[in-house]
Amino acid sequence: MFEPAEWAALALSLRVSLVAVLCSLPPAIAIAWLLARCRFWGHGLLSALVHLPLVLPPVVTGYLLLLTFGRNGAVGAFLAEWGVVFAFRWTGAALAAAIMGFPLMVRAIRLSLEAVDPRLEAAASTLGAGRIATFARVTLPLIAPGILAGAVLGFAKAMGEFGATITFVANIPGQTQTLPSAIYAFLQTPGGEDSALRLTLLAVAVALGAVVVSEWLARRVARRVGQA
Amino acid sequence: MFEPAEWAALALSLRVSLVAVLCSLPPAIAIAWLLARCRFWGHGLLSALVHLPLVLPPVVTGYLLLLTFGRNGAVGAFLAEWGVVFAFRWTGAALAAAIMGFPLMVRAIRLSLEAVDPRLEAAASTLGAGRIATFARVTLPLIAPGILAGAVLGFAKAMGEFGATITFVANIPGQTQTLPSAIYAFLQTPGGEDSALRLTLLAVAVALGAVVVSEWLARRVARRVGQA
Amino acid sequence: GGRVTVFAAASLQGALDEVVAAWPGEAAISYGGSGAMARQIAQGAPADLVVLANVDWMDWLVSEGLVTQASVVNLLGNRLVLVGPADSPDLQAIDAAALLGRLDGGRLAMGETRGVPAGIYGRAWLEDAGLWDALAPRLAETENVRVALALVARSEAPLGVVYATDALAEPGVRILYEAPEDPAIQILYPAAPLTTAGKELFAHLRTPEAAAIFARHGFAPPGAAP
Amino acid sequence: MTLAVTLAHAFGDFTLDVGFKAGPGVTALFGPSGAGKTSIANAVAGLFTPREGRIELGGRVLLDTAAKVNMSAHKRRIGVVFQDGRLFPHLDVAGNLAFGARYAPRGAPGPDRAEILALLGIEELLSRRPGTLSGGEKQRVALARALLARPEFLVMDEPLAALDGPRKDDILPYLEGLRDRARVPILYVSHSVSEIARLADRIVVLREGRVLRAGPVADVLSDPEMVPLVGVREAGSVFEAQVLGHDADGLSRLGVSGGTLILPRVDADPGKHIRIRVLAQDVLLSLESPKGLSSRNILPVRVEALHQGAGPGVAVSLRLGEDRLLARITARAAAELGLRPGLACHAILKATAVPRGDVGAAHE
Amino acid sequence: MTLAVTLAHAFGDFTLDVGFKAGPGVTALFGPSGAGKTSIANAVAGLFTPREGRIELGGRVLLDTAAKVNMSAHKRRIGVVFQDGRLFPHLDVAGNLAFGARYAPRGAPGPDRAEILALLGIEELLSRRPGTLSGGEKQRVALARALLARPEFLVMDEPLAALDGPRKDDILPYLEGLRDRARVPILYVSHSVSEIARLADRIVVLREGRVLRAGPVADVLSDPEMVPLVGVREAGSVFEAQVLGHDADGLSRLGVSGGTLILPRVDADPGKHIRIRVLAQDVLLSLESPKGLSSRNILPVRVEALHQGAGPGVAVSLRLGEDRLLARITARAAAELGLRPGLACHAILKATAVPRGDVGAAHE
Ligand SMILES: Nc1ncnc2c1ncn2[C@@H]1O[C@H](COP(=O)(O)OP(=O)(O)OP(=O)(O)O)[C@@H](O)[C@H]1O
Ligand SMILES: Nc1ncnc2c1ncn2[C@@H]1O[C@H](COP(=O)(O)OP(=O)(O)OP(=O)(O)O)[C@@H](O)[C@H]1O
Ligand SMILES: [Mg+2]
Ligand SMILES: [Mg+2]
Repeated sequence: MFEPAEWAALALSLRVSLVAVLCSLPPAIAIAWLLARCRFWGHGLLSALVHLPLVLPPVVTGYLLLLTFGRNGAVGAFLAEWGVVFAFRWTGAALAAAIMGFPLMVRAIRLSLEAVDPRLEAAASTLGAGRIATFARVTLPLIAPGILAGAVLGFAKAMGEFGATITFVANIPGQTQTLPSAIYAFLQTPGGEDSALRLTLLAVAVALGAVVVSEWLARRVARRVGQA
Repeated sequence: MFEPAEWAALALSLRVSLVAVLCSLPPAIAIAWLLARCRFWGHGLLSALVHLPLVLPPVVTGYLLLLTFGRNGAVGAFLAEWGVVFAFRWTGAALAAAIMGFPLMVRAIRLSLEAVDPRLEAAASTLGAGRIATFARVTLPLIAPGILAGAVLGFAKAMGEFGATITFVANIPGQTQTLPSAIYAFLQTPGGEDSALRLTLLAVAVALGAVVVSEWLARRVARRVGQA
Repeated sequence: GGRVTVFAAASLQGALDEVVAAWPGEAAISYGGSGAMARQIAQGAPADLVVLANVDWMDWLVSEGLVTQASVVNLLGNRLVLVGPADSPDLQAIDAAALLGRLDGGRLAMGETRGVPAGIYGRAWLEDAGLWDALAPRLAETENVRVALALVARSEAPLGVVYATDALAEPGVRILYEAPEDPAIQILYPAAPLTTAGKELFAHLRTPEAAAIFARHGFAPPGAAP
Repeated sequence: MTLAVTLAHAFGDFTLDVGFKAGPGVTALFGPSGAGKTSIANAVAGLFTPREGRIELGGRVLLDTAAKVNMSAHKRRIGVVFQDGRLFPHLDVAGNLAFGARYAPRGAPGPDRAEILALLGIEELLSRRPGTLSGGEKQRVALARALLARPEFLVMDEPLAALDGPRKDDILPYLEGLRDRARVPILYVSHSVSEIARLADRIVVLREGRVLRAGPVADVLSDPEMVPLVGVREAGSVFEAQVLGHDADGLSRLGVSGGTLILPRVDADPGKHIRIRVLAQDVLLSLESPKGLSSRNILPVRVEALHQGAGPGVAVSLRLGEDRLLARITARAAAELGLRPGLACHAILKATAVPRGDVGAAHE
Repeated sequence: MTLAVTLAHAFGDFTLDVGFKAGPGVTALFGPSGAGKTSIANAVAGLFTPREGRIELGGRVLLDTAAKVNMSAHKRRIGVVFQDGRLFPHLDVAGNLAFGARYAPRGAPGPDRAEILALLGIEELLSRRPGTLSGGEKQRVALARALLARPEFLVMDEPLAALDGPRKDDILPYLEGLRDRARVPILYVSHSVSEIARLADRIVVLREGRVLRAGPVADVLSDPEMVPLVGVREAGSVFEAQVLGHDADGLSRLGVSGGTLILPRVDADPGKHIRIRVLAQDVLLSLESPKGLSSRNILPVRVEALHQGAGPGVAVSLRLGEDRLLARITARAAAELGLRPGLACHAILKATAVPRGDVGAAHE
C-alpha cells in the first residue's frame, strides 16, 4: 500500500520528531524554569522570543534558519568548521521541528512548574538537598505531567511541521523529506490527492498512537503524583 | 513606511486572531475539562482528535476545512442556510486560526485543570455551590493562569497562521489577507525580502506586545491565586 | 556516479518522476516552491540540477552567480486556462460582463498574483485581455495554483485560472477557455545543471522520450503553442 | 433532625464498618489517629462514597447504596469545617466569607456576619489573602465561612486543632450557642476529650474503623472502662447541674443530685441546667470531712466499685446522689484508706478544678 | 550548640521584632496564633529572609543582613518538622523517608531507621502514598523524615498538633531522648504548655511579634504573672526532683528541696534528676495536716505572695524548700483560710495529679 519512499518519509519523520523532542526538552525545561521562577530584566522579552516561532509564518522561520544555519550563514559557517552541519540534512529538519515546537513545550512545562507548591521544595532544602538535587528529586517528578504534555505537543508539532522544514532543508527524499513534505508535494501534483490522503492517514495514525500512549503515560504519572 | 493595504492586513490579522481566541476559549475549556476530569470511552480518541491540527500539515487542515465548511461542504451547506458563511470571509480565516490554535489552548487549560486541588472544589460543594457554580467560582479562577497561557498561545498561533487560512479562504485583500499571507507573497518574489522583513517585524512587534501584556497579566493573576 | 539530486518545481511532480524513472541513473528529486529552492541553492543546497517554474528566479540565480546564463535552458512550457466546475455550461463570450455574470457574486480563483507564478501569469493575461480591472475585486488568490483548482472543483468558486496541466488531471473541472499564445507572457520551466553530476540527467530531460512523457502530462515545448 | 449513618468500606487492609445515630445536638466522633473519623465525616458530607452504606438526615435519604441514591454534596446542606481549612486561594478572606454566604438559603436563621467576625476575631483579616494567614487564622476563617452558609447539619473535622487555648475558649461558647440556639446538629470530630465533654451530647468512640462505644457523653466518659481509651489525664465524669445562683465574688452555686458545688462563675442563668465535667484525677477522697482546706467542695459519696488499671492507679466509681463521679487515686492510697464498695466517704473537689472549658450548657 | 537569633520584619501592620538565644537543649517558642512563631521558625531554617536580622548557630553565621550573609537552607543543617507535614506527593512513605536519609552526613549520630519507624508506628505505612494517609499519620512520617536527616538543630513547628493524646505520649519521650542523648538542640514551637513544660529547658513567650518573656521554663511557668498568658488551666510550676527510688506498687519516690513526693513511676533511674510540673489548680492548701486523705503528698509550705487575677481565682506563690510552687484557689477560700504572706500551711498534691506527660527528664 505504501511505497518504499513513503516508508522512508515516515521513518524520517519519526526520527526527526523524536530527536527534536528529546534534544529540545532540556533547554525547554531550563527556559521554562527561568520564566516561571526568576524575575529578571528582559523576562518579558525572553518569553516573547520563545513565542516567536509560533507567530512567524513557518516559511519565515525556515528562511531565517536558512540564513543563520545555512552553509553561508553566521552560525552555520562556524558550526561547519566543527563538523556540525544542519543545512539540507535530517538534523536540520530536527532543528526546524524543535524550534517550531519549542514554544509549546516551554509553555506546558512552565504551567506545571508554576503549579508546584514551593513549600515542598523548601521542605527538601531543609532536608539537606541543594538546589540541583531539589530540582531533580522534587521539582522534576512533580512537573512530569507538564513535561509529558510538552513532549506530546512537541512531537505532534514535529510530525506535522513542514513550512519551516521545507524552506530550511528542502524536500530531498530519504534525506530531508518528512511525511508532511511528501504530503505537500503530492498536493502540488495533478492527481496527487489520493497519495496525499494515504500519507495523511498514515501521519494521523502515528500521531493518534503517540497521543494515546501519552494519555496512558499521563494517567500513570498522575497516579504517582497523587492527583488521580 | 507601511502601505494602506499592509495596515489593513495587520488590522485583519488582529481581528481574526482576537475573534479566533475568544470564540475558541469556551469550547477549549469544555474539552480540557472533559479530558482532565472525565474517564470515558473514547477519551484517548478525543484527545488525539484535538491534537490533529497540530499533526496535519496546515494545507491539509485547510483542505479539510474547505471540504467541511465550504459552501458545498457537509457542514458549510447546512450553515449557509442559516446565513453563516465562512468561505472567502474573514470569519473563515478566524475559524482556521481557531482550529489551528485549539490544541495549544486545550493543553494549557488542561494542565492547569489537572493542578487544581479537588479538595477546594469539594469545599465549595459543601458550601452549597453546585457543579456549575463551583466551576465558575472556584475552578475557573484557579485555572486563570492556564487560560491566559492558552489564550496567548492561541493568539500567537493565530497571528502566524497562514497555511490553513489561505487554503481555506484564499487571500482576498481586506477580507482574508492576513499579515502572514502578505509576508508569504513577498517571499515568493525575487527581491521581495525587504518587504517581507518589514511585515515580519510588524508581526513580531504585535506578538511581542501581546506576550509582554500577557506576562504582566499572568503576574497579576498569579498574585491573586497566591502563587507569587 | 552516486545519486543525483534534483530541485524541481512542485508542479512537475508526477511528470518528472516518470521521466527520471526512465533514466538509468539514480536520482532524488526535492520538490518545492521556486523561490524557496532558489534561496536554498544560494545557501549551498546540494542540488545537481534545478528546474524552476518561473524565469524570474532563474534570472536571480544567474545574477547571484550560481548559474551561468549559458547553461540555462527553457525545458518546458505551459498554458493558462479558464476553468469552471465540471457541470458548468460553455461561456458565451470572454468579456467582463460575461465573466462577472458567470461569477454571479462568486469569486475567480487563481494563484496569488504577486508571488505564485500561475497568479503572476494569470494577472498578466487578464490585464492584456482588458479584464483585470473588472475582475480584480472578485479574486480569490491562493497560495498555490492547486488550491485554486480545488476551489473550482468543489464549486466554491465558479471560475478559476489554472495551468492546463492541472486542469487536464482534475475531473472536477472543465476547461472553458484557453488563454491565447502571447509572446509577452511565456510560461516557462527553465532548467540548469549546477554540477557536472547533474549534466547527464539534464541531457536526459531534453531527449524526445522525455518530451513525450511531459507532453502526455499536458506540458508544451517551450515557446511553442501546443 | 437526626442523622443515621451506616457505612462499610475498605481501604487496603483498613476496613471501615460503622453504624451510629447523631443529633439532635452535638455528636462527637472520638478516636485515635487513623481510626476513620475523617472518612466518616467525608461520607456524611457527600465527599466520599463508601462501598456500602445508608445515610439519612431528618427523613431525607442522603445516601443509600442499595437503592442507588447518592445526593450530591451541595444539595445535602451539610456544612463542613475541614482539618486543613481549605480556604480558596484566589479569594481574600472577605471573598471566602462571601462564598459561604452566597448559597445560604434566604432567611435561614443564624448569627449575622458582624457577629461571626467579631467572635472569631477576624475583622482585621478581611482583605488578607489566605496564603498570608497563620495556621490558626486560616482555621478561624474556615469556621466563619462554614457558619455563614447556614447549614442544616455541621460536620467539623478537628476544627480547633490548630487554635491556641484562649482562642479555643473563645470559640467553644459560640459553638455551644450554635447548638442550643440555632439547633444545628453537629458531628464533631476531635481528639480532645475536654472539647467533647464540653460540647457533645453523645459520643461515638471509634477504633480501627469500628464503633467501640456509643452513647451519651456523661455515660461513656464516666465509665471507668473508658479510662485507658481516653487517657489517664482526660478520664472523668460528666453530669448535669442546675445553676442555683451567682455570688458576688465570682463563684456560682450549682445543685447536683448529691449536693451543692461551688465553681467559678458559669455562663448560665439561675435555674438553667448545665453540664459539668470533673476529671477523675481532680477528685480526692477522704474518710473524714477535712477542715481548714482550701477546697469549697466536699461532698458525701459512696464507693461503688474499684477498677485496677495497668499502672499504679485505681479508678474509683463513686455514687454522688444519682450521678456517678469518677476518682483516680493510687492503689496504695486505696489500700491505706481501706476503700471497698459500699464505703461512705467524702469526695474533695477544688472549685477551680472544673475548668472553664469543661463547663458546658446542657442541651435541653 | 547555641542559636542566637535577632530578627526584624514587617508584614503589613504586623511587625516582628525579636531577639533570643536557644539551646543547648530545647527552647520553646510559645505564643498565641499569629504571634509570629512560624515566621521565626522559617527564618531560622532559612526559608524566609527577614528584612533585618542575624542568626548564628554554634559559631556559624547563618544570616547576617548587615554583612549580607545568608546561608541557603540546605547548608544550614537545620531540620524542620512543619505544621502541615509537607510530604512529597510523588514518593511513597518509604521514598519520603529515604529522601530524609539521603543527604544525612555519613556517620552522623542518631537512632537507626528501624528504631524510628517502630517508635512512630509507621512500619505498616511504608508503601502508602501521602495522599492516602490520615492527618496524624502524615505528621508521624514527616517527623521520621526530619529525624533521618540527622540535623544539627531541629526546628519543630507544632509537630504534635495533629496527633492524638496516646501518640503524643509515645513520641514525647523520644523527643526527650533526642534532646538528652543525641544532644540535638531543638526550637520547639507549640501552643501546649504541657508539651513545653515537659520538653523545654527554656521558653520564649511571644505576643504580637515581640518577646514578652524569656527564660528557664521553671522560672517562667512558675511565675504567677504568666497565669493569664498560659491560661488558667495550664498555669503551674516546674521544678527539679531527684529520683529516690521505685516502689513495687508502681509509685516512685522523688526528693524535692522541700520534702518527698510520691508519684506514679517515673522513667528514670534512682539518683537521676528529673523535671516535674505541678499545675496550679492541682494544688490544695490546708491549714492543718489532713488525715485519712487519698493524697500521698502533703508538704509543708510557706505563703510567699497572693496574686488576685481578673476572675474569682487567686494565684498563691508558695515556697517549698528552695522551689516555688504555684497554687490556684478561689478568693473566697483564701479569705476564709486567712492566707497572707509568711503563713505556714500544707500543700496537698494528688499522686496522680502530676500526669505522665508532665514528668520530663531534666536536662543536665
Ligand atoms: N484514599 C485512601 N486510600 C487508602 N487508605 C486510606 C484512604 N483514605 C483513608 N485511608 C486510611 O483509612 C484510615 C482512616 O483514615 P482517616 O483519615 O479517616 O483517619 P482519622 O481518624 O481522620 O485520622 P486523623 O485523626 O489522623 O485525621 C487510615 O488508616 C488511612 O490511612
Ligand atoms: N507572607 C505574609 N504576608 C503577610 N502577613 C504575613 C505573612 N506571613 C505571616 N504573616 C502574618 O504574620 C503574623 C505571624 O504569622 P505566623 O504564621 O508566624 O504566626 P504563628 O505564630 O505561627 O501562628 P499560628 O499559631 O496560627 O500558626 C500573622 O499575623 C500573619 O498573618
Ligand atoms: Mg482525620
Ligand atoms: Mg504557625
